[in-house]
Amino acid sequence: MSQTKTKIAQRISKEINDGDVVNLGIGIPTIVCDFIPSDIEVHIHSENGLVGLDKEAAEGFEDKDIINASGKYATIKNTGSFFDSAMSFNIIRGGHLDMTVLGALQVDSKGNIANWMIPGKLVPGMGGAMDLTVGAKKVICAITHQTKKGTSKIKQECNLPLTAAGEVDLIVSELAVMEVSSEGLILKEIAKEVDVNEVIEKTEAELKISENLKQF
Amino acid sequence: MSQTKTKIAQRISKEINDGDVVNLGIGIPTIVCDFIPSDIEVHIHSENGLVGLDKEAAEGFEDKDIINASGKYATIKNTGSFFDSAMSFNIIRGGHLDMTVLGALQVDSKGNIANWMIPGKLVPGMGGAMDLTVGAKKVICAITHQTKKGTSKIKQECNLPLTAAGEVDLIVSELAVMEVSSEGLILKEIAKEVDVNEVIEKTEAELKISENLKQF
Amino acid sequence: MGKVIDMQELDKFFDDEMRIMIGGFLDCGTAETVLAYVNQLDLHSLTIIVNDAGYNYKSKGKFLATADINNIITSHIGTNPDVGAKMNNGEIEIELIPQGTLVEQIRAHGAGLGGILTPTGIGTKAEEGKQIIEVEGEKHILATPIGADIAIIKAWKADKSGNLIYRHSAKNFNPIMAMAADTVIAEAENIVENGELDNNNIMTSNIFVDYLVKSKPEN
Amino acid sequence: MGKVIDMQELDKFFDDEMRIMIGGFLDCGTAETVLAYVNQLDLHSLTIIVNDAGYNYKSKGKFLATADINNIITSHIGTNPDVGAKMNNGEIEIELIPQGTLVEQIRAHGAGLGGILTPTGIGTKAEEGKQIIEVEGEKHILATPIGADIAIIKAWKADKSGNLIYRHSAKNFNPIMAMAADTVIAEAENIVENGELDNNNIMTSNIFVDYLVKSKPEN
Repeated sequence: MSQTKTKIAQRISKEINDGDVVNLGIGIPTIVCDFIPSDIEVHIHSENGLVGLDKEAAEGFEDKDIINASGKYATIKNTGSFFDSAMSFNIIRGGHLDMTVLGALQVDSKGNIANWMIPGKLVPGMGGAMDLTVGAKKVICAITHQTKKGTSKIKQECNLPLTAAGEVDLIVSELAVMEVSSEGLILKEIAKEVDVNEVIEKTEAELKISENLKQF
Repeated sequence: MSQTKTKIAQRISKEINDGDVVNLGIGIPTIVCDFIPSDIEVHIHSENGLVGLDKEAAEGFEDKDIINASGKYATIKNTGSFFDSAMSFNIIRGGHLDMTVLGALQVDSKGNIANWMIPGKLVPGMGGAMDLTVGAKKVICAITHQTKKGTSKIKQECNLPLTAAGEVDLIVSELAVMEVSSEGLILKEIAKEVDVNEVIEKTEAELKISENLKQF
Repeated sequence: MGKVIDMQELDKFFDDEMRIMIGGFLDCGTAETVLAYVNQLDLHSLTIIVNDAGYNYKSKGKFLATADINNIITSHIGTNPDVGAKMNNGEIEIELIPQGTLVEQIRAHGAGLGGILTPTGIGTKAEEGKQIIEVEGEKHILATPIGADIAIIKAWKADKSGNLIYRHSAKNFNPIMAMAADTVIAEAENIVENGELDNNNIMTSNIFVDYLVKSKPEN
Repeated sequence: MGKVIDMQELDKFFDDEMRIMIGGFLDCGTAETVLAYVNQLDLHSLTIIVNDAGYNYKSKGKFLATADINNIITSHIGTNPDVGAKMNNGEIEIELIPQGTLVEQIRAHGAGLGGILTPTGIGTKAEEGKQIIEVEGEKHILATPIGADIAIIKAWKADKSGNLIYRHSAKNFNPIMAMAADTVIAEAENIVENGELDNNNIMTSNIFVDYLVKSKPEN
């Protein structure tokens, strides 16, 4: 696992509070799990129909009827439970999730997020992502700061089709933690490895620097 | 039990086919059950959340968690099942009931039915009756032909607040079986005890006499 | 803090003018122990959401007949003459809703829907004051969400984490109301250790349930 | 006639141009035995309603990749490159719907609702061509019912009368689709005698299920 991804996941794990009900998307969000402190109890929701998701199943212990939303064999805590997809999305859309963490192709200064299609190129579909972003109380976007070609994924305005408009609350990359406010993005924290100017340079969106800027 | 009610219930029981899913309302409809031939299998649905309703519970064998929609302790067949009220009304409204049998204060030539309030006098509420009349494939109104004061309950047009507009398919009283058609009520059967003129006289609604009039 | 609490701790969750949902169909699946306790708190101007008004002499019906209630949103009050009398003398305002619509409105709140379209009630008083929307030439009533400050529900078995299993026809409105209130108080006949319920049969997840109270045994 | 049938009897229920719903989330809770059989019937111009397109090399994904299909109504096809390719070359038309909306549309059909209002998708492509309805100042998409001619669902246990119990995360779309098709074919891993299921745990009532087929044991 790359250090970049680990850094993002680790920082996001600090947003989780005892008792929270959390949905973790595919990719970086999945590994957030690994950094949740053992002294707090978190209910992991998986949109395919369970809450109380535990680790992936060990080899030889796979149960064909227990998978996570990525299709991997999983396990469930002894206080977990299963339900149909209607109930699963009632939980999501009904505001019963304290937090969802999603990856994205782009995210922007207005809290818009794009993660489900690149016109003419890639159309996987939105799956549960549109419901998750609209429904969860807090939406965190886990994202590498730039594309492999060095383009900022933190846009002033997304140009890919949106997953949701204005729903993202917090953006965490390997370089920065940015809060979405009515006045645009507020740079709250920067990675120890970089300085503010480097972050500003690598970010397409305008950043307001928090008076209380921290490192992570 | 009065002979009048028995006669109505007995006649209605002949409308039920093998395999039907049926909801029986309070009053006369409840006793329809007693006349279903033992060689056909009928699934009785009760809107409080079960299907496969069987007889009332024998004294000493009441289970506080098994009631019918009238609140009486009931029993369930070994192929019956229980569900919440949302599912119960999905069954009703979703067209999964072959038939519902309801009592009424009035029913009319257009298939309108009124059974949930008398303004200024009695306002019990509609309970599940509006869903049942709209949702069931076939709606049978079980009704004594006249009020105790001798007024016809089979109206040209209901003057009490409706439970549903144009949903009744068949009206069965102790005197007559009437089908609701686009041209009004068709008198299909008359009770052995009466002649056609008496039925016409006691019915406010206009009746078209079936060419194939039968007795019951 | 655990979810299993003593009855006396309930006081702090309740206040005047609250909207309270009560599960049950007639007396089946109603949290009688909690309701009896709540009824002796000095609460005023409540709004109650409940399938039916029950019987005036016991359980939820007694609560509805005796508590200080401004509004009841329900599908049926015919079994409770005291509530009927209070409606007639203007003491309680009753909003009657078809049962299938009522349960969907409660579900819609819990499910984050803006409402549902139902054909039930078209051409009747139930459509009065409602927005009518046509879908494929058929008229429907737009029924909007109904939520509450508190839901008082009844389960058969609970584990200490708040997972619930209901029994037989005592399910009724309980699993739906469990999704639709800010605070959900579940009364359970049995409260077992975590892990003792078969998690394939849990009907309400612990994430919905805030507090658990044990039913007093029936006398 | 009993509901338990042999695979060969399935032929007569299927026809060209049918709308078919398939339960399951990826491969979990999918009626693999029935699908493999249906895939070798000579069916044309199907419309499929399914949560996702699965994997092209097995189970429902193989069916979607190889059967003669005109339309797929689904929330996600990213796991099935063959379906993606058929979409790109115009062979299959894909209608993408947010998963929570899709399941509610299927439920709405089964529940006799004219539709539901959801905030999901507002401000995105998902709202294109949809009726937008405001409720209390908030925009919602009107999502209308989706039904089918046949639903192919998967259960863990069935009794001969057609009552179903699903297992763990294999529930997903199955209990919802069971309400929403004219003919419901359930594949079950175990088919037991009537009375052998605990009727408190039945998730789909026998009144919804038309035919039962036993799963072939996994190789």
